[in-house]
Amino acid sequence: MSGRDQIPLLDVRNLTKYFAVRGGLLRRVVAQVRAVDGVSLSIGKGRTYGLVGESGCGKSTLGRAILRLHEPTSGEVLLDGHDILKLRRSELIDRRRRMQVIFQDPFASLSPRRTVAQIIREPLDVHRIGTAAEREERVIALLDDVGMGAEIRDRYPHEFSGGQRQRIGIARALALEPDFIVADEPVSALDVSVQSQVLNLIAGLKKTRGIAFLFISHDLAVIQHVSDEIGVMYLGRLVEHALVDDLYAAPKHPYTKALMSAIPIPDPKTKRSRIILKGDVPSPMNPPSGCPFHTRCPDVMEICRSVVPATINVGRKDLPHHVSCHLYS
Amino acid sequence: MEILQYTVRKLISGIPLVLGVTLISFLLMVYFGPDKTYELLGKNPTAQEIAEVRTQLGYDQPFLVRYVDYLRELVTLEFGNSDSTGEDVASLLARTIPISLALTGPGFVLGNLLGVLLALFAAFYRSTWVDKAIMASAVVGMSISFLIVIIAFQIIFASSYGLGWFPVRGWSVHSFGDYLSYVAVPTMAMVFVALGYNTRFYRSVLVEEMTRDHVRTARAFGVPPAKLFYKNILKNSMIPIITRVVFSIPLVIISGSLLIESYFGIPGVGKITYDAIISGDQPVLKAVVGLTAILFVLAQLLTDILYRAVDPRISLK
Amino acid sequence: MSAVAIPAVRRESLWSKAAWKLARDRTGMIALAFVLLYMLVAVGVTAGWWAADWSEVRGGKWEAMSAAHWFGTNLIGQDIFARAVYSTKTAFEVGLVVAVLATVIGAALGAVAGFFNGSWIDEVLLWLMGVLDSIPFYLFVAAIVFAMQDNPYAMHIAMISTFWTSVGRLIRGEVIKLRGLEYVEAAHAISVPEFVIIIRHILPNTTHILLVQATIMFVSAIKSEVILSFLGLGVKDGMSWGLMIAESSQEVMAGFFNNFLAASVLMFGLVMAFNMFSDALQDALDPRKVG
Amino acid sequence: MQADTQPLLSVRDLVIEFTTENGVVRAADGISFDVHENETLGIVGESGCGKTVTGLSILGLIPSPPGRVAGGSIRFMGRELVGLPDSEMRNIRGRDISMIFQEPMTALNPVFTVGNQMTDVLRRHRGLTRRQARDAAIEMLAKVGIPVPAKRIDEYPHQLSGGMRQRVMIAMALSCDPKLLIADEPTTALDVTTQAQVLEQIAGLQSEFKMAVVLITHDLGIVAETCRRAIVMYCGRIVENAAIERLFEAPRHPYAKGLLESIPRLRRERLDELPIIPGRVPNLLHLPPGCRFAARCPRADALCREQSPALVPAGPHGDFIACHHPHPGQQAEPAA
Repeated sequence: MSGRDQIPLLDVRNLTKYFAVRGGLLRRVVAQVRAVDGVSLSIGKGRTYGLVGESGCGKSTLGRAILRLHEPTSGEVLLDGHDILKLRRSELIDRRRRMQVIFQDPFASLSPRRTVAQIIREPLDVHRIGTAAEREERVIALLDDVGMGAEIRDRYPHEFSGGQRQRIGIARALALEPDFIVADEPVSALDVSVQSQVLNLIAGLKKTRGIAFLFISHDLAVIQHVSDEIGVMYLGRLVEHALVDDLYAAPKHPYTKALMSAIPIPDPKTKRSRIILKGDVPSPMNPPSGCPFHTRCPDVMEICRSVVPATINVGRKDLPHHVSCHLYS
Repeated sequence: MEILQYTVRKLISGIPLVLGVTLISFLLMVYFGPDKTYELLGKNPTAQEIAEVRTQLGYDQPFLVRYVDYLRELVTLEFGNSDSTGEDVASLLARTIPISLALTGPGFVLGNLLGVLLALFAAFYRSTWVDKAIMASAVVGMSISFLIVIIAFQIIFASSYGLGWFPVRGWSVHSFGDYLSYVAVPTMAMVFVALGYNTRFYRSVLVEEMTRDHVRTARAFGVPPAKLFYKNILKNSMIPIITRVVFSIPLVIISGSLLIESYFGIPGVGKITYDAIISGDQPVLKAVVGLTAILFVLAQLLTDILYRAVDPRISLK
Repeated sequence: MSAVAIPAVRRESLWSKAAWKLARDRTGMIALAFVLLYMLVAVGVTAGWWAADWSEVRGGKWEAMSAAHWFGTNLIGQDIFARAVYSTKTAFEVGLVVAVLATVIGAALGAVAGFFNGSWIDEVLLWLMGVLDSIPFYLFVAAIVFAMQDNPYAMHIAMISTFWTSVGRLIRGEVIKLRGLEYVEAAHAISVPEFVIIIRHILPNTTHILLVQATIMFVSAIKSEVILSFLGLGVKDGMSWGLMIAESSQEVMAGFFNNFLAASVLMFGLVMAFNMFSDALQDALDPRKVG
Repeated sequence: MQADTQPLLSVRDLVIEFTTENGVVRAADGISFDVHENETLGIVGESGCGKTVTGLSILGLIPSPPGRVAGGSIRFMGRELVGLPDSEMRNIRGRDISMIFQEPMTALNPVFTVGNQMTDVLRRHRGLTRRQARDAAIEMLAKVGIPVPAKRIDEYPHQLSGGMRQRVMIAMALSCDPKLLIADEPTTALDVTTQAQVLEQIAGLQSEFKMAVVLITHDLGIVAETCRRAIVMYCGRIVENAAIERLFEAPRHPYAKGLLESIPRLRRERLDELPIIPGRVPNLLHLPPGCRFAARCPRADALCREQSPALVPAGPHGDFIACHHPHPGQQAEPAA
């Protein structure tokens, strides 16, 4: 684990994002949705942090808050040790070159009336990188990097399939040569046979360019393939974090266990006991007291109902495995 | 209790709209409007006479005072007397509004009912010749000016050159039979003009509802077409339908009847509004504008309450 | 590796796709031909090629149709055909001025409201739209006519001030929708300045709404002009179908229909053609149109 | 052996066409399969392969226009369903054959209560009184694991969570004791933990109600865990029809094999590169003349590019395959 003691590329500390729900005649704040509630994580250079959780757990909001696409409520986001949340808008522009994003919906993430070349060139234009001719060359090179030919440069997004659009979106994200990319469910809208193509592309970029990823997904199988370490989110909180092999070999948190056992396995011979959770995820507007998972937890204890569990390391010092659960304290 | 609270809140939030409407109309009609001083004076008036008349008309007051006076008139419903006839404006309105309602009511109701009915036919036989014929007729209907329809219908149904079944113009209603004969031609004209627009609108609303997932679900459980239309389509389309119907009420009462009443010489609100426009009768115009604004606020309140009644997802908050 | 089997047509933008679809719509094309024919008539009037003598008295009272006077003459012996043709120019002038300006104003204010959704700017603009929609139309026109002291453009201004609100509301809604889309977020992520995002990524994707709305307002303007002119609130100098109908409303009682029919039929033709063209345009531009 | 008994549902040479602006598209082309009593049949494939329209066509629910059944036959308990008048079809829908849909958020009517919608079905098909229907509905809701059903029955769909709504759909679908349930991606819109709950529910109810299930899904994992037999579709055609063990153990069709290998799954050892199927699905408007998979197939030759393979029996156990050069399949057949 090289670089463990150095400053990580990205260090997120105690990040929260609340959305205000307004109501009444004077539009007063009547409730807070705690989309992200005190999340800390760090990502080293060239590493991929997989963030997994079910819909509404706040994983996409977390990704956007890190990029300041949603302004966080509180916390710190340190890029190379500098807090980007303290930057003014104008300073942020420069920092944005180093952090990019890939979106989920390939049909909504490309401007419909602009050509492929215009879309990929836009970041270069905005940041005034190179001459016009150099930018044109860059576009061709970027298309090549994502496995597409130069001949598509003057076409429009609606002429492409979901997988091809996702490649174009990746080329746009690569244009500024970022150190860090937030990939928000980049394959979940794609057909299974295309998912693997795009996953291979992302894994390759990570290897050849040393880009760090925050890879957000609801699918543990997808996330296993691309990640070095994995964080599991539930109701706006990180409940478990470990290196990928550790987590899959020995999940600790009852929620992680349930999540893993719920995945259908495409092999009729594997028969296993499945943990079926009770009930539904509570509303983040009105989260349960104590441990957020206690309403559905099969191992719930008295203490879980009132006390929020602290995050502790149950792994080795050099191979940390964090979990927030009273079972381990 | 919830409804009452909501009503009060909604009425309060309608105040800016009433203020806006009255302010703009007041600015245009009264402040920048024609100076009536000399109409009231004889030839060669003295400076003192001029000043007296201006005081009497309130022209010497600052703008704000005059506007607040107007608002006070609106709240107390005391608009003074008409410039041209001298009649008390409040009683003028009380006399003419019922006539306008009686005149436009049948056409408005029929226009919407027939519109929904035709739209149902078109939507049910979507993409067949029935649908195409109905929708083509709707475009033709939409392309004929209201004015032309009124004149043509008068010629065809009322004049000696046509069928001559109904009175050509006027409104001397003493019995229900009289009422029917006077209301017939205006009603036909209104229905004809509104039908094209209504049919198109309702068809698009119905078609949108027909393609929803829950309609497919209901079909998958063997719900027959009649019940499907009532339970899964009509009730779900009520929100746009209510919006359209309720919000056209204020306009139908004033604007819709203006042309008809002035053409047929029927003494309703539209007619007195038209006369007031032509003669610059400000007390009447101020009253009509203010009341329309209030009607709009009430319409908004009514739609919100009706929404709540048809769609459980909407709460009065 | 995925450079396989890309469908035949190359460089097909959404515009060329819509144009292609429109060109294949037979009713739409026929309607467009009619509209263009009317436009040619209007251009000819403006250029003085024909109908320049619309106000001259060239015959007797109420002459029947003849080779000299195709639609006969009116009460004082003016040629009805020339007057009807001349009115085409008036209609186009009113329609174009109102449609273009109301669309531009509606697009601009609607975009501003949508972009500042939730702030006081949005609230004020929404309030303004609500207010303008709540003033009875004829009264509003009359008020502007009064206030502007018989300015010949009072009617145009009145129509523009009330028509833009419908465009404004539509564009506001669309902008709010587009702002939430991921490609706008992507633009934010690469630090594209806000105003460039509006100009480059948001407004171009509302143009299909604007085009269709402009055609709808063109038709409304022509129809309103006729009624306003009839009521004496519209065209003052010149000639229009509304003034012809006003003239004819006395004549029809005396059994002379030429004036009425000429104005009605010509107006109906233009409005009908425009309505059909508008529908075809909407079909061609609608991104989610199926079946 | 299944072949001895009369199948519950028998689909033969089904063709479904849609009229689009750019021409007529065959969304399903020559579909043939049988469903036997108590059997769970999976239909798998990627989006646009025709699996959903095939499911809809059984109940005569193809949206028309623009779609229509252009040929073939669908026999249910010996009765031909293609061309059956709508009035007779209505007696089958919801009573003999039920269907549940993908989107629980929109599949229920938002302006009526859950109970209202459920009792409608019960009163129509089982002729119950209002009171009896309500009791039966509450009982069904309890069976699908809805807590406090007597209270939930008077709630509107928007007051329920996605998983809850899907259970209501299932309760409604099973309330008239159907012989066949068609489930179109019933858990795709749900979270994994909820999906596990719902799938467990369906499996449990299937054995209780003794019905056949056609499960339409893109998820091979779900098929492996719930079905006995599965059909793999590609581009409007069936490419393979095999019992689950044989399909997953030794797929014969190269597409089925590629699909199985390329899906991201939990693995003990992480791979450097996931296996993929190169290229992409052809456009249904511009289909190649031969096998539709030929352009992406590692085994394709000139024959494949010219001639479309027919769906033919493969092996002694009622499997079918449409391929000129199939993989050998399972060598040693397991003892039945």
